[in-house]
Amino acid sequence: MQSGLGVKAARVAIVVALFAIWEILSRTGIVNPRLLPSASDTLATLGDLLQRASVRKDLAVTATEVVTAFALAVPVGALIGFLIAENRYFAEVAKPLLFFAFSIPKSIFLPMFILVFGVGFSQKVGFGFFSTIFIVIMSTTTAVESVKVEHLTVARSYGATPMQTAFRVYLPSMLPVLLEALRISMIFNLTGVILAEMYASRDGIGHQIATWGENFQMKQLLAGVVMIAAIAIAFNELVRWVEARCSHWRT
Amino acid sequence: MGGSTMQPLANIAPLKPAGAIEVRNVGQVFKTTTQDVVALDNVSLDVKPGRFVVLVGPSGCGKSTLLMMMAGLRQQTSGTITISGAPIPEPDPNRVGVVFQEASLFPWLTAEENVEFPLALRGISKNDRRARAQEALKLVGLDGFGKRHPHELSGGMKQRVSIARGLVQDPPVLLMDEPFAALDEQTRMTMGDELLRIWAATGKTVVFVTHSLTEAVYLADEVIVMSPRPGRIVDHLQVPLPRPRTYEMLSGDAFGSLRDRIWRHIRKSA
Amino acid sequence: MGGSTMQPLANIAPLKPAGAIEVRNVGQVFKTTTQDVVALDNVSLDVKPGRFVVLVGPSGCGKSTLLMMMAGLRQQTSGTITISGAPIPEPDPNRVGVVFQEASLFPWLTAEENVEFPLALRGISKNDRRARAQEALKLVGLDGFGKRHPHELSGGMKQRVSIARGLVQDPPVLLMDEPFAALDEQTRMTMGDELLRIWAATGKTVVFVTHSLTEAVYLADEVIVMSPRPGRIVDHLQVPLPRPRTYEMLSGDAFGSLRDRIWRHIRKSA
Amino acid sequence: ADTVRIGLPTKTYWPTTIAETAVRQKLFEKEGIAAELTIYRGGAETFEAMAAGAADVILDATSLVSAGRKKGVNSKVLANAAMGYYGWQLMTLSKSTLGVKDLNGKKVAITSAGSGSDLLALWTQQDKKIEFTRVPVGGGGLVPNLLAGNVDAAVVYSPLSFQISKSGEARTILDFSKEVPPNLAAGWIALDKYVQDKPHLVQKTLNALYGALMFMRANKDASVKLITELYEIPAEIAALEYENTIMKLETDGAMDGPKIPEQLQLALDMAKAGGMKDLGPASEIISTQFKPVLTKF
Amino acid sequence: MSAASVRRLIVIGLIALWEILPRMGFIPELFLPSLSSTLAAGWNEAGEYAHALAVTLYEVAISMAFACGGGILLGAVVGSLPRPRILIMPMVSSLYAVPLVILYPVFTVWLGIGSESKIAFASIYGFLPTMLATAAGIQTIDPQLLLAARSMGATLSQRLVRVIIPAAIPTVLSGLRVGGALVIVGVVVSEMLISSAGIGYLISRYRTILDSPHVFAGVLLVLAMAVAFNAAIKWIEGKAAIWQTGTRAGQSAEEIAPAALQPAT
Ligand SMILES: Nc1ncnc2c1ncn2[C@@H]1O[C@H](COP(=O)(O)OP(=O)(O)OP(=O)(O)O)[C@@H](O)[C@H]1O
Ligand SMILES: Nc1ncnc2c1ncn2[C@@H]1O[C@H](COP(=O)(O)OP(=O)(O)OP(=O)(O)O)[C@@H](O)[C@H]1O
Ligand SMILES: [Mg+2]
Ligand SMILES: [Mg+2]
Repeated sequence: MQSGLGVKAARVAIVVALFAIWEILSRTGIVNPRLLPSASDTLATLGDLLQRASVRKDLAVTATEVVTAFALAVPVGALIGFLIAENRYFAEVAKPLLFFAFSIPKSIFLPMFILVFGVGFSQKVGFGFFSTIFIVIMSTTTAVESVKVEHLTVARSYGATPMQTAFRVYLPSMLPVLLEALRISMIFNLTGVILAEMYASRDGIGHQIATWGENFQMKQLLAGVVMIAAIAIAFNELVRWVEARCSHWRT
Repeated sequence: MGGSTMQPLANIAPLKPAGAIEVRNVGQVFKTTTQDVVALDNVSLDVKPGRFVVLVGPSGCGKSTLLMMMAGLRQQTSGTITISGAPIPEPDPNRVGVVFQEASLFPWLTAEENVEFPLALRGISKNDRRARAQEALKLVGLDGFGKRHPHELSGGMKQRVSIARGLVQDPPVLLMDEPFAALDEQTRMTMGDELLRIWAATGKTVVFVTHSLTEAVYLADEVIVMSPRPGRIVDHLQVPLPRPRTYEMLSGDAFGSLRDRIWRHIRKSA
Repeated sequence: MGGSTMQPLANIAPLKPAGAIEVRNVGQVFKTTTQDVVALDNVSLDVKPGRFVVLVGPSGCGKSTLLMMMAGLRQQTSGTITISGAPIPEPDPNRVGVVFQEASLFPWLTAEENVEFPLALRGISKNDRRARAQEALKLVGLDGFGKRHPHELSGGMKQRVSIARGLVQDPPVLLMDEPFAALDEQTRMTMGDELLRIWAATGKTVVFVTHSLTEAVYLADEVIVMSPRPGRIVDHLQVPLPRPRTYEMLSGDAFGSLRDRIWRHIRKSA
Repeated sequence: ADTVRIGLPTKTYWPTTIAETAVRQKLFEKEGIAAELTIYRGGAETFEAMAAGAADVILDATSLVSAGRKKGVNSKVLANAAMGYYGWQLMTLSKSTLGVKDLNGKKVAITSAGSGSDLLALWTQQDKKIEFTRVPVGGGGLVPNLLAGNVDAAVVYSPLSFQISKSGEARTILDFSKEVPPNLAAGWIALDKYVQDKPHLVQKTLNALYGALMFMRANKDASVKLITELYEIPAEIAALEYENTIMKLETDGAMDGPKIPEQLQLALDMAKAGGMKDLGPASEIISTQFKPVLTKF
Repeated sequence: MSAASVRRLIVIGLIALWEILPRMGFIPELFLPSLSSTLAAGWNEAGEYAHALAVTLYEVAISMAFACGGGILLGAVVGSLPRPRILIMPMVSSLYAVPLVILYPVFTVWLGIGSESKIAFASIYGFLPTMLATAAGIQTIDPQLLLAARSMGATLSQRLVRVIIPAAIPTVLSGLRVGGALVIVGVVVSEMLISSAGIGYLISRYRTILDSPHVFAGVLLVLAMAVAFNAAIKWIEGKAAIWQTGTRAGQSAEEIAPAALQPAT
């Protein structure tokens, strides 16, 4: 496992290098520091922001919305994706329609969500769900298609029920594709919720970020972006950890 | 639920004993991109319960196809197949178990877990499962390899795990497609003897595909010889050698003449 | 480019003739999740160019592993391997061709295209390719099956396509891992004879893994016997039978005693 | 208590300060109602939210009310809030020597097409008889693009305008709060249906809001402090914001003044110049039903 | 009833609802103008929309080449080399976690507000998922096939083109689908945020002035692009079908569906 350590070190090095470049670009004025405040300033601002009770509350609100939307969108999307992949009829009916829905910028529908849900928790969750589910469906469909026929035949010969086939054959063999999908979905989900917050809200971090952007508060804006990216990255790493535990059989 | 008057009938109908196989005028036509392939043509076959039947025939004569149909994994184009008296439109592990020609182990499971797989599907408890898997692995000489993943095993080892997975299910009918092909002669013999032992002890019906004619005669009650294009049964031999079989029999005349008879068929059609 | 004074040296150095294989104190240790597996331990072996060498040994003794290392597909943990006088850190189809134990055909290509694949990699023209693939398929008895996809072929047919793919490359060293395992006895014999014919005509070095001792002696100039845990060479026999070999030799004494000697090794170690 | 949902078009905009003051001074409470403030991405979004039933009383551009009527959204302007674009300025970089007239053929940044900044840019072109390219860069792109020199000038809203002029980065070449003739640009708005169903709530809401404005006018320090805190800006900028916007707002909200129809029509005409079609006459959207009775603080 | 006709019925139903609901006043026109008024609005400004469509199509086409072409190629490379995969993939997916939409207005400073910034944004937006999906799909390829190709002396690029991509065809195609759709979304969204041309620009401009029929005329055009893109993918799928014979995606439905969907009796 010393190679694992090397990889970790390399990763840390890359991150440090990125921050260093950012710092240098800003400090030397290669990029106008008003437009790109230095990394250290941004991080300091981030520290300040995290001290504020209001920011912490906003983060908590956003996190709750994101997690709820995600917890709803992934199982539902995976189920629909699975049905589409496994059932020609359903696929023929639904696939093109879902694809069209996927190709439309979701933000066009933000007012509809306000129309249906009002402004609040359910509207954010609803829009987060809506932003996420299509990518989950589409990725699940692909993942299913990567399962080997022989493995399905074996399971069939042992009389596996659909549920057993799903959990014991599909799930493990789709895992790499599925986890990747999970990561991307999470990002769509986060972006969806933040867009909804930027659009209309009483609290949430997206709302703050919109304001910082409009008022040219670059330090706060960047700090906010770093904050959100950090959350997404933390989630990424969580998924990766799961992945590492599950797919050590792959060479 | 309402028609309770109908129920007694099922008890009256004469039940085929568990393990009987009936193949009647079965045909299988594959549609390919270029042309239609008649893989099997009008094959009929009766296997009595508890018999050890070996299927031989040149490459591509339809042995695997026939086995897949008996297992309910593929539907015949014409004719009927019944297992224990009932057709088999879907695989039914309570009636039939299969050992596939290609090992097809699940790469994400260890050897042990692969063997446990069919048991896990039936909801058998973890401990029970583990114990039975251990036993089956021991049987195929893979004691101590349980924790390895398939990609860490040699070709012959994978095949043996796959045999263990077939054995652990304990179905009345066992279909085995060239299970010993990747094994060395010594292991092959030991495994053959093990199989005969299990078969004798449990009274299973076994249908066994092999390319080794010696193995065929050594193991079988009956040998069925097939020829290709289209797949047909060209001979059906009874092996009158007494049981238990011994390696000395291999040099006997009875053995030699049976082997020769099969050999001539194969020679002609290959 | 500047050091032109150094260049003549290469011409002075004595070149090993194409096809020689040297294995020196080679070991292979696999790290698995549970423990380290010594697959091969201090194996040394010399194959002169143009020899037909057969590798036998019980399941899991490291035959495939040794072949993979000779092919440059896996690096040994210790020791050195040279092919035609040079180490082989990377697979080199101009020096070595491989026929794998598992057919490993590309499912999206037809049989024909699979056979053409190595030629296509070298940029050989479509027509040339097709002609050579046709010839190779004919050699393995799959005339007319060229347009089928692997999933439309039987187990034995797939293996034969894989053999054809190995032959079509025409490398000086050919490594074959149980190529005939899924074939019936008749096809196996014909294929064996074909292989000997090609070998005699081209002067290739062949390293051939099989579990059939009869086949081993019938084909080989030399038989190398391995034993497992850890993988070692336990015997290295010269087969003094004259060529061309005939089936009558199979019942001769020389043959019988060679076969017996190998058999005793296998028996002991399996 | 009954809750009134108040929609506000952005956070750092004077209506937010007023509503927030009303909340902090407990003016809604004194009226016996509760208020829930929601901030939207912009004027159009706020209006849509009201149409969707997610907001009861909003502050928005009057032209939207007129446009909405043609789209099945019936609302009216209930109270006159602002007669101009306070704090809005046309700005260039400090080091630039361009005057308004020099912008002919140049590029001017606006937030987005059809928005308030677009209207002002169009008005500038008409009024000064010049032609320039309006470049929509979004709220977040306004200052960055100006600083980077991608545009020659920008229509900037407050307090951003005060901030960058104070920091010395930019200077004002045209102050819209002074130049644009008084017109009823923004007002407090509610759906007809809401007014009909709950007139007392509307009345109380307006009372509290105008009471809050009065409080702010009377308490400079407290107000500047509030702005500082809400907008996250330095106190001196907050003071500018206070002087230049809050102090300019209409204090009585009266909609029955003699000039109101004319001033409202002027606003609609400006909107038409900005690309809005299908606007009805000003008289359609005037409601004189309410007259704020300022809540005592 | 055939699947295609069910789908047609659904589409017709949706179209009918689109016309009827606003007409009957169930949905205010502001939120959803009737289909007929949307079409009329689009028709009246046909020239403007045609010009916008041309701009958007141009941006979509270029971004598509970057996102899908580059994404698939790089995904295949990274996915098939273990070291870069372990090192780069986490970085890449983390990079995608940066909410670019928020920073986009600032990026226009360097990229300008013309087509370049849209292309850059949409390319990145579509590139990363395509790349990640492709790289993940590569991991499901049977390693034995790669071994075989290596033994035959396939170079990295040959392995890529002749083994990895065909073997990962279902994944690659869906990568293409996802990437393509995201490119369309990316271009339109960035146009909506900041621009002076393109369909997204029209949508956001008309929206700011509450002109919903014109907004939805723009949405219809986006939908039309999606339809066209879908048709293109279908065509590629048809071409690729020949590769897929024998893989999961190429199997006929009857052979697989019963296993998963019908209760085991
Ligand atoms: N899915 C399929 N599509 C088309 N043809 C097929 C298909 N499966 C098998 N075949 C053809 O049917 C014939 C019989 O195949 P089968 O696999 O049953 O042979 P086999 O007797 O098992 O041969 P082997 O000993 O080589 O395994 C062969 O000619 C094969 O090419
Ligand atoms: N990747 C691996 N990781 C761990 N162990 C391995 C790996 N590959 C092979 N082994 C082990 O190395 C030993 C030799 O394997 P190898 O495949 O060379 O055997 P073989 O002689 O070819 O056997 P067979 O005749 O069954 O094919 C076996 O014990 C096997 O379990
Ligand atoms: Mg077969
Ligand atoms: Mg092997």
